[in-house]
Amino acid sequence: MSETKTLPTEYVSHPGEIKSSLGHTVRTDEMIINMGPQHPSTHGVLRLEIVVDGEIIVDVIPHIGYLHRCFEKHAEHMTNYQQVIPYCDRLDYCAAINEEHSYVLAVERMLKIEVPERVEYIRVIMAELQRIASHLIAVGTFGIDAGAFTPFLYAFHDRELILSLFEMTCGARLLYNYFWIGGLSHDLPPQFVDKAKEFCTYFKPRIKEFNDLLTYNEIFVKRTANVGVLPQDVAINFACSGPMLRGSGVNWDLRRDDPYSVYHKIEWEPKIGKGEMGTVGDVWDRHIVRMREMEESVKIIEQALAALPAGNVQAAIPKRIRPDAGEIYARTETPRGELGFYIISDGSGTPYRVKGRAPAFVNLSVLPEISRGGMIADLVLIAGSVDIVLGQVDR
Amino acid sequence: MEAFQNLGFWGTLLVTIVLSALPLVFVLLYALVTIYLEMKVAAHVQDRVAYMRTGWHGVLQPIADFIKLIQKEDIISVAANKKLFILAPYIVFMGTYGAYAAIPFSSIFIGANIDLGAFFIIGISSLVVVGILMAGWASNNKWSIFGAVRSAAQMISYEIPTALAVLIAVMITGSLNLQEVTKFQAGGIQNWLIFGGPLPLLQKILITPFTLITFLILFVASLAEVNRTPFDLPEAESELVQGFFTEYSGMRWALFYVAEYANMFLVAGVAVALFLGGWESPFGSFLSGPIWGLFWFIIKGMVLVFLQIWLRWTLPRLRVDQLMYTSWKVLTPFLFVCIIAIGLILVL
Amino acid sequence: MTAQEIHDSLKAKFGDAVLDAKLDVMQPWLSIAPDRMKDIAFFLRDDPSMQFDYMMCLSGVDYNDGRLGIVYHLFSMVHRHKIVLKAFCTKENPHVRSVSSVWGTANWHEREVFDMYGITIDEHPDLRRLLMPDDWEGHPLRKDYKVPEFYNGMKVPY
Amino acid sequence: MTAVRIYFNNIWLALSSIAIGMRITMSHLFVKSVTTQYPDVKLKMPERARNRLYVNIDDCIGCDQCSMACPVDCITIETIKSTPDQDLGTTSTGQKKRLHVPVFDIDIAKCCYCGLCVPPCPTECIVMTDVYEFSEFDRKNLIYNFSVMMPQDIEQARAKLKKAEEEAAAKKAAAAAAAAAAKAAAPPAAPPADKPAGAPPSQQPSTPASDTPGQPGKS
Repeated sequence: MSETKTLPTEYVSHPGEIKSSLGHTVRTDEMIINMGPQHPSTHGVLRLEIVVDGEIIVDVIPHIGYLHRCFEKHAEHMTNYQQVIPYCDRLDYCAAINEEHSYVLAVERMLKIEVPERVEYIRVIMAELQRIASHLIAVGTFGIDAGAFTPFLYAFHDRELILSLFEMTCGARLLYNYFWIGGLSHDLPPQFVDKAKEFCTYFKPRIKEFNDLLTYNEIFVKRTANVGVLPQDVAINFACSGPMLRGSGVNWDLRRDDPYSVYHKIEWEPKIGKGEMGTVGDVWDRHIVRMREMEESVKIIEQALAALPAGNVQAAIPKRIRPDAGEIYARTETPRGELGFYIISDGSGTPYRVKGRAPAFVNLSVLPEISRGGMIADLVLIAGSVDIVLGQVDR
Repeated sequence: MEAFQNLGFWGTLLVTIVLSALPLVFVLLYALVTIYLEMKVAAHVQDRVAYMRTGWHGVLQPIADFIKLIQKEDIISVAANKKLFILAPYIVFMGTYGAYAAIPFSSIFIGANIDLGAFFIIGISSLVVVGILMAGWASNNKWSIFGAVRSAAQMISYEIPTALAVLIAVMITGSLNLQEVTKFQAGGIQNWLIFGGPLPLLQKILITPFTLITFLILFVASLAEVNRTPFDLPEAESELVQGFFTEYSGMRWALFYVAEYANMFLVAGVAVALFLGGWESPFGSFLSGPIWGLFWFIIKGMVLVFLQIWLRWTLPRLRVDQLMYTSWKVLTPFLFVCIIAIGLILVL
Repeated sequence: MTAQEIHDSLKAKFGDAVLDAKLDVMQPWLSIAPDRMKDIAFFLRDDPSMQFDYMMCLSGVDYNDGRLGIVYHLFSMVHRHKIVLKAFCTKENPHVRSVSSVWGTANWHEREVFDMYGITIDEHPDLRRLLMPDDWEGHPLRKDYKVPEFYNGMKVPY
Repeated sequence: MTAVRIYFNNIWLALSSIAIGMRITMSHLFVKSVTTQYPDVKLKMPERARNRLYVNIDDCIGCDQCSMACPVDCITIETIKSTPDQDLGTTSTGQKKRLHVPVFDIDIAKCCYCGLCVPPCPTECIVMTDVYEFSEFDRKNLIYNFSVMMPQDIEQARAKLKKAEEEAAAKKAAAAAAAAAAKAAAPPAAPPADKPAGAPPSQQPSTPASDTPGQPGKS
């Protein structure tokens, strides 16, 4: 954890400061442009109201809520805790397993139950596979934002292989409902371990190829370096998390710093942005953090597969889940950052209140701060590097 | 052309119409082929297969697309400037197609064998900018106007390196007539301008690096002229939706599309005529002749078109300021160096 | 710092602004007077022994007994300690002071609380609805919320 | 001088990285493609595939567990109690069926394929199959009716239950009246019989309702 700079007593953003990326101040009539909700690069139904001065962005006002599906209200109206899990899946449809993990962890902590070690290992394997799948979407679509279409399809092909592993395990490709309270819905199928190992060996050279094709391409580097710089103090003040925060050079990963599951038994390290191509915290740093995290995830998966113990995949839990009255905030590291569930129980079989602290929502709120002064083309890349999933932003 | 000298008014008119329609037939056929080629190359580069259902490996798909586009409803948005909106695609197509007049397809076929051929092509293809600006303005859509303004800035900027590169070829050959330039490069691959042309050995060795660089720059600049990746900012779909033709659909859109593909071959044709020996056979007099000439010209052009397609599916896109940087701070200075060096070598 | 120490130092500095505390639960919490929220937030962020620079979560809650509340989950990246603050207000007079100038992330969270629970966040720079349409009536996450029949002429329950 | 170096270095980097990229894309041009021609070639679904729900209505005992487990309420079950004289048979797991199931609808358009309805089923009659092609032009066709009871059978079962209930109620009333009379007669009386009408029906022999098993299907 690096030292954080001191903030001014009252943090206010400065919309008035405009400097073009060409370096001089230009002033002409401002124009308001609507980017989205139907726009190719807003990754869903995000609407950005942009005030532009020529191509230079003066201000960005995000409008969200187009995909609001009342997750929290639904969760309060279920008949039991288990039923919330399919809804959790749909928060972040690119990384459903990680959402489940967070929710399940919260409920298990409320119930004060220990799950078998095999379950924890399988959860880690699945969560890391899902992290790779999610990062593949992130970097692939980021390539599209930058104008390179081919890397996207390479990424999607690799993601398909991961999804096939999931389908083999729990029967669904996207929204798994695989982590259940106290365990898993299915044990791993017999051929899973071999297939997962096969995937790991296949995937490592693919990362390198992807890097050669996109990450270290000079055009791409020039497009992303020094763009959308998110300074450390602003990142922490806006509670950014995940690759957003690590891209700004903060060595912070919940898997290591607020340990859950069996991550502490596995050797790995969080990757942080170092400003190799430009400033620390620019768009390229966030991209490279994702790329390197995939490599780390492969390492974690390989170790977890090797250490996978035998055993049961369901802890002994009561048939009707009734946590004691109380409240809990549990958080895990999802591909997009810290996903927390704040659950209040009133002792009945239904959660009284479920609040999802969605990382994409929080990360998106910093978008106006980091995109002022850039160009429209930069905004597209910055929005892409935040890696939002609108399902999670709007819940 | 000399064969059609004394045919009287009607005869000349008929011959003119037929002759000027020939490139149009070529352009349309070529567009179908290239659209197919582009889709197939894109797909295979991305480990896909693209069209497989219409005909053998989907060869009929471009025709099916064309039929679909003809049938589509003609939509003009209420707020659009109707006259300009309708006119714009034709002007864009005219600008592109007009330039085909001076392209030497073969030793016996060139639309108009004018002495200022290269100059004419640069001039008339600027008409495309007018059409694009018109389309962007008339669409009454903020994204369209962005695309149009970007496009205008880009094309005008990149005319400079293009013109300078053409100038270098003209310096070596001493003619603006593309037919003459082609004939200058007769005698096989070693006599192409990209390898210095048929000059004395010492001069040739000295000049070759500069002509190679010039050809490279001409190719890069031509990519920008036709709005292809990495210079496809005017129609950057991730930023500007579809740029200046966001509001177009159906046949008008198809006209833009055909114009874009025709433009691709146009710039390739200019580069071929200037630097790659035009319709001359790469093996000297072997396999040469008017028909073989046509074959060689199209093959060479298609190789460059394939290169454009290949680049498109490899590279990301530049930003506006980087685009300008490339033109004004990289390509143009390099060409000035080349001009001076080649000039000095030529007077040697 | 443990929750007890945080509680004691807050009590010492702000006295009666700390209304209540529950320190023996899994995640100990302090109840804060809603109008003093901002001062305490500044203290918690800037005091060298506290340095709660990271707001994990901010959630609204309807306790279904006439009270509404905002729950602040705070975390210090430097000292790695956590605390939960709660600000209660009544349904009749739902007002809490904004902390969005202390933690930037609170801005959107507070807008969401305003949207979902109808708690007016005083001194918030941009208090608009966040997720629901601007002309939506009612605050959906309140326990006594009734789904409207129609919204702008559209039938709501499908 | 460094500025000049950076300038040329940038040009070199651009050209070399473009060349690397072009090499990669070219190498992929000659690799066998990874896609399949979907309607012609179909991937094999794994054993655990969770797609369209299927209910083996012969085995259904009408316990409503799946409907309770469903987070989106896409399963609608109505049951009619059978009178003890009716024999509804047993399920393949040997459990005795006690309820008629006149309505067992699954709105597959609402279904979220979470699979939560499968484990609670005591007779394993609701399963997720590997059928994934079932798009329809009309949304109504996506409501699958699994029940095989004919309308007249439903009527009959209802009538029978009603009759049985009425008889039971009459019996109860008679018993209550008797009790009241007894109470009136003797002051230290038993508690008043104030039971609901839906109490277990009385013994009343009658012909068993016809139970027509058949293939469940969508309407």
